Amino acid sequence: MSELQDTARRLLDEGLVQVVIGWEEGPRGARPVFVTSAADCERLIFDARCVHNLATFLNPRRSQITALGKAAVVVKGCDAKAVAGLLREAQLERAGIVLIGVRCGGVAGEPATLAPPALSAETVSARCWGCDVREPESVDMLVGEAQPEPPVTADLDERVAALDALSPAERFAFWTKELSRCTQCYACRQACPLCCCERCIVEKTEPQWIETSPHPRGNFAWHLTRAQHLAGRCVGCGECERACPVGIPLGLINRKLQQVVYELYGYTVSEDPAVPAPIGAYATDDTQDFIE
Amino acid sequence: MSERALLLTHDGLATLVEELAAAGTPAVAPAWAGDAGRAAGASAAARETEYRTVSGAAELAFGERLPRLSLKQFFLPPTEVLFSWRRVGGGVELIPPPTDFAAQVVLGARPCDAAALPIVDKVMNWDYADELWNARRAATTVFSLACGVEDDSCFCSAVFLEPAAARGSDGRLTPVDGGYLVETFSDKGEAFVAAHRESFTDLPAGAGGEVLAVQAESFRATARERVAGNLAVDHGRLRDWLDHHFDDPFWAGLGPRCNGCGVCASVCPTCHCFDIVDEPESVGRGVRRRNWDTCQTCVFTLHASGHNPRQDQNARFRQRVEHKFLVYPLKFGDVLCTGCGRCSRACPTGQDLAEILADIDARAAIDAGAGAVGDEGAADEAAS
Amino acid sequence: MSVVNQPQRSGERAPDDSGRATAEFEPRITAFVCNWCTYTGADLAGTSRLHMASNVRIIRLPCTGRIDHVFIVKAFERGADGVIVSGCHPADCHYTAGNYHARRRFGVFRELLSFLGVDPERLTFSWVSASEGGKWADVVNETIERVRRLGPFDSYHGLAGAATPADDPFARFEMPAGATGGTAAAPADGHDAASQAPSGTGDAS
Amino acid sequence: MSRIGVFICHCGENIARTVDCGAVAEALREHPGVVVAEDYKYMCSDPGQQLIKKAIADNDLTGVVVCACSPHMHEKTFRRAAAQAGLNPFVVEMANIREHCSWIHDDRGEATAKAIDTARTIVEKVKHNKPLQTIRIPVTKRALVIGGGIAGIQAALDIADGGHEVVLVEKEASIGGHMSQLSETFPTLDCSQCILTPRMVEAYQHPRIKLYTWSEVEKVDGYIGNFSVTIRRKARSVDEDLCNGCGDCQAACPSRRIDSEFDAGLSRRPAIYTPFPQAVPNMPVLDREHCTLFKGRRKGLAKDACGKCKETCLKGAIDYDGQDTFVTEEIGAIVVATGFQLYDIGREQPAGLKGYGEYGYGEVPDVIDGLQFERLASASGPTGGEMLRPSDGAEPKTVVFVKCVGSRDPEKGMSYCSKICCMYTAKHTMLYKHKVHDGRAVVFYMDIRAAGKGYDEFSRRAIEEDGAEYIRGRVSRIFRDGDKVKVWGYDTLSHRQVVVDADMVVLATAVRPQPGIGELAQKLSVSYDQDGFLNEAHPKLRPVETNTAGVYLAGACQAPRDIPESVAMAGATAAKVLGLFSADELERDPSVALVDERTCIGCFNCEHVCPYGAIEHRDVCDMEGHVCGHVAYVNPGVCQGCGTCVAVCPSKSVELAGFTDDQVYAEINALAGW
Repeated sequence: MSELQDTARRLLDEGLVQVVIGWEEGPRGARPVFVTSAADCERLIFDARCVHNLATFLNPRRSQITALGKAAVVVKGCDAKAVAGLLREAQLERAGIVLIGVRCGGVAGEPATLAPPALSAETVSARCWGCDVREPESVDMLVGEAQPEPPVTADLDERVAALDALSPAERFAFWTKELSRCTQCYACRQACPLCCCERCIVEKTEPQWIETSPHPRGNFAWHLTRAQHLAGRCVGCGECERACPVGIPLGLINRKLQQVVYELYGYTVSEDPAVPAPIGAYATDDTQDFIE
Repeated sequence: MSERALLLTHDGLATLVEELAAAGTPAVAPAWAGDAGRAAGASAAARETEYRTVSGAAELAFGERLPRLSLKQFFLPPTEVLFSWRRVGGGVELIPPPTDFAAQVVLGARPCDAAALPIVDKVMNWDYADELWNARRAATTVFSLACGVEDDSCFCSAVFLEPAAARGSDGRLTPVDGGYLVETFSDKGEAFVAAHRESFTDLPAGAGGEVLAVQAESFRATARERVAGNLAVDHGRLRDWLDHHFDDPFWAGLGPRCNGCGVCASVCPTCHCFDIVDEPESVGRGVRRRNWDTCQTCVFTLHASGHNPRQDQNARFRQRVEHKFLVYPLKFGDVLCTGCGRCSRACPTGQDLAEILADIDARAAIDAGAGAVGDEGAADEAAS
Repeated sequence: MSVVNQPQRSGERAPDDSGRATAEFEPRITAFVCNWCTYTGADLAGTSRLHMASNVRIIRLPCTGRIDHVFIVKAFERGADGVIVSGCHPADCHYTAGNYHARRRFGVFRELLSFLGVDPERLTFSWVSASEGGKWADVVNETIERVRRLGPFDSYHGLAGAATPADDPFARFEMPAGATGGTAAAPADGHDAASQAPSGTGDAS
Repeated sequence: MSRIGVFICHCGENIARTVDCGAVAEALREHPGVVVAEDYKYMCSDPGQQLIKKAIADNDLTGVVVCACSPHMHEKTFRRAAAQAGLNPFVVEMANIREHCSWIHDDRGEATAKAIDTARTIVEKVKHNKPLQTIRIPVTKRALVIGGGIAGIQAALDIADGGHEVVLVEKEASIGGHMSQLSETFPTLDCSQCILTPRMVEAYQHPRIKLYTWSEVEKVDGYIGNFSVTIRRKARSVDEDLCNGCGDCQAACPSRRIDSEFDAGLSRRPAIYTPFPQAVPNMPVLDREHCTLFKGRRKGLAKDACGKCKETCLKGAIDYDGQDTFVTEEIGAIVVATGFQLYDIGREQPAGLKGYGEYGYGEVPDVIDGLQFERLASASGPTGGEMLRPSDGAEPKTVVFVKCVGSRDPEKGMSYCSKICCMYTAKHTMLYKHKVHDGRAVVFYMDIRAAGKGYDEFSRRAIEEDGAEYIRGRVSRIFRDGDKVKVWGYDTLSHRQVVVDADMVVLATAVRPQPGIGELAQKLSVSYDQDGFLNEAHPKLRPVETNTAGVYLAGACQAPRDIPESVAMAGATAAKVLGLFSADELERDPSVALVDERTCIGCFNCEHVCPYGAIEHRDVCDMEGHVCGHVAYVNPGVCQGCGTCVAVCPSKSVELAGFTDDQVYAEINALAGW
């Protein structure tokens, strides 16, 4: 990790940035850290437990972070895609941040282990299925060893397909059961690097489109809206699902929509901010089989 | 209360659960969460448990992982109706909620979850007696299950409790060979045992009984010992430090990592803040509900004017710590925390309350000129 | 304003909601239509005296581009059994592109709803121009018949429990009545989860 | 607290027949917020409106709902009435219980129930209506006329004479259009050029008309009163200021075998040419496609292969290196007068059309179309007005005229009637007979459509006085037979096969819109029909307007039109434009979008989807005045109120006045009761 630490140290020493956002060893495993002094750079780590999407901390409305000054952020593939999303939506200026890319061969399902697990089909995060980024390209510098492809995990697509194979009534029953656990704590939203509104639609009260009461009706409205607003924007980092305190499989919904925007509009989320998102653009010959 | 403890064999527990189900008495107990969607490739999740109304012993997850959410939801549901309203002619008809809740029992509550109930009772009966909370409390008998300690994030012993604390429990089960040693601490507990006496068996007289009693005690002792190593703080100086360091730069070190999601509050057995919303069902018809809320979100303190007294997450996280360890203790003589450690486990960004308390306590120690952490006097002082 | 405060324990829905299931089922359809094409087409259907079933309630918007997915969600919450979204044909949009944007958003949202178990048969998306009064009549009648076959969407309407304080807080974390598979331990995968759903819950499939 | 008045119209029996209006009023009186609900026989009548005005005054209403016909019918009426009673017109809405209810349902119970729901829905909406003020925007009092045919010229002259500047854009080298190609015109047989040329010159010399020939509209930005139009000035290769139209260059040009567009391919022209002697401006254009020099340059020859015209030109006006240039004009109103083309049945057919290969057009030289006949008959034509057929220059003794070639024929051509063919064919037979007295004019027709002042008399004259033989029936085949052209037809009146050995055949081919009309329509965001003709805003009430405010239609771009109609339409558009220009400011519907800057995060999704470029970036400054972010701002003058931005705003920080989220929510919520 010295390469990462040295890079961070240099950036801070040379005053190119005032804070480096990365990962450190916490009491329960890896966790995000905000290093503001060169001396603390030795705390920086990167291993398979570094699952958090650090782009989340670039939300310009997190004033406690912007107050720290110009930031360098350590990004693996999914983080880099999220940064691209923020750039695409004018939430960041590229010149305003430094991106330290780390080569990533997949991460664990969960950061709370005292040592990085050997990645296997069992331990690797579902998010890594089909991830094509070993080396983020949009970065200012790249550190770490070349990485192998992540182990082939239980295919998220299979689980989506299993649900697709059900009747609507069966899917409805499945999701009602899952969503009935939701307490609308919005941890999924807060953990999402792209959910960065000043005031989320659920917090708009006139009118209150989405009922904040965590009965299944309010929960359906919330999760339908969360997913729709992320359609074509979601980078599939899976942080929403990991953050959920009641284990709602949000990854299934996000994955489904990734499939949909690809099948309908040939869109896959890009690390290039110049590539427009599919919602907000259109083609005159877009499919309209579903329209009478 | 009970002079002589009883034994609840595993079979006895099974029959008890079935009996209750048959009688239509909801029995809430830790049960396997095992939600289908995550079954594939989510073995960790498959081990998760939750408090739930159970209908058979097969569902029970006694002595397994700590349930995802605390018991709170059965006394302060994530959403509950305060009243519904309807226009009638020129006026409005208010239909208040029923408060005659059917009796229910909690079997195998974590002592830290059970202990939270009397702590929250205080705020629920301070200037206004909360009917709904109190009615549910009254309708519920709580049997806790002596805890073997979840992991290093547990710190009940640092907040005047212990893994087998009796506080908030009407009775307690302690694992022993063949089942659980049963003690009761209240008339409610007594009454429940009496009502289902046939499910319980007498502790074998003489040596046999002694053995089980010893087993039970050693189980509790082991747990007590294990948790003690996790954290110890001097609440006196901790409060004092908090009281004098509202603007300490220390807080700026906590905010950045925090997502402001309030998962900590959702899973917390003692967090009790709620939001009140009106939900129309149609024209001239609607429902007023109260829903869980949390001081960790930016809108919690947002004024209509647009001003927000808690500007950033630093201030919001400070609020969480100060309310639990300064404000509530000063007002109600109780720390608003039972050391269950759920917040640390659930936090998506690894914010760790035990770590933070230790950190503050160390700073407090320096301020207080004292050296070592956790002097014994603290507990007595706060308890008295 | 006089306040009648009479405690009453009522699990029943408000009077104007009751008795739907029992009587011959008449679907409630909410239609979100654009002002320039479909609304005018519906006007034409009227001036041409094209008779159609009366189950549709029209909400007029300037353009399909204005129609937000939350409209559809809210319509279902408020008792709709089916929803129609209709506007100008491609290249005919009065605002040149609103319908193209709507086409994308609803192309995705329809899939999303379906994935969460809302039968797409309950949704009609259509292009009806100002000159297609006849087509509007067909869209209306066909949607009504399709939704009639599917039956009332009570599984969605009931998601918040009865709209009275009678909903049992202890059942809070159990499956909402009439919607799902009860509280039995969750099975291994979606198939089983679903097979546990009492028949007639969710959409009739 | 809302105080809503609900007024239910019987519309005579139209509504009352199926809707129990009394019951609707009864039900609405019970609805929260409604203080008065009344029904009346004719709410739009004067007493009806009085009733509403009185109710507004008596009950101090904050909103009005009129349950009657479609808002498209009478919304303006009732809003005006409310305004007269001192209420803001935009708190008045209509519940459509006629077109959407009483006219489409039989069951009185159902219809009444639906009417009540509809009324309630609108009442709930109106509770959230905000008083709005009409938006006033400045008007640039300059008009753009696209197309320099008779329609365009007339519109330009009328507007310019009305005192306003006009920019006239013509894609050809000269204005004049098809009319300049015609010999005589029906029904008066006066010489086309004699009446047109003076108008052309007048337009050219008019102090307030700016003429761009050999130019096309490239781009149209902005909106009514404030268009910004970019015009492509195609490289003419001749300096318009230097050229004096002497014609030496044309004489010098070596390549002379190019089909003349003006003579419809019946004569040849040089590569540098003036379309016709009376061209306006009388100035040549270099046809770079056929020019030897440019052919050479395209081949990449080192030195230019020719240069004769440049050498000859004493004024040095020839410029081989000029490129297309662009000018941008600020415009307040646009008149589209792009005219028509004839269905060219010779070459490839429009998509899905079978065409008329069996008529031998394009193969048999003596099978020509109407426009070619005009040139043959014209004194300025290739034959100097003598009636000589193309193949051998002999005088045709038998000429067959075939009508409806490609018109009224969904099978093989267009389904519509081209309208002008009946009259010009009659005219052709006359012109022919006047030139070839012993000649025989045979006309195959489906019907004779001669509706118009003096039209029927005219076509009768062709038959009765000039002896044209009219055969009712279609022609199945036309082919060459020695020096004759054989025409196989069928007389549907006498039910017999007809075979004519003709010397020449004239096909009255269908009128179609100009090629490229689709692209222009999209630049103007004007819709067009399946045949490509531009759509008027309303076929009866707004025949020369389009659905895009500030864009008007004149002549054959809207449908087949003859000269009098085109001129009449041109006058009508001029009247519309002058009306628009009569005020310094234009009043616009205030139903536009508004951004909530407190919650906008400046993601600019709205900007991506706005069809009008109405979204602007606004800086947000902190307390010290430093720019700390950007938010979206909607230019109310540019916004047309589609609301697409509202739907794509994730945080719902944009509202559309008149269709706010509050209003829509209230409507949906109101439906929960039924």
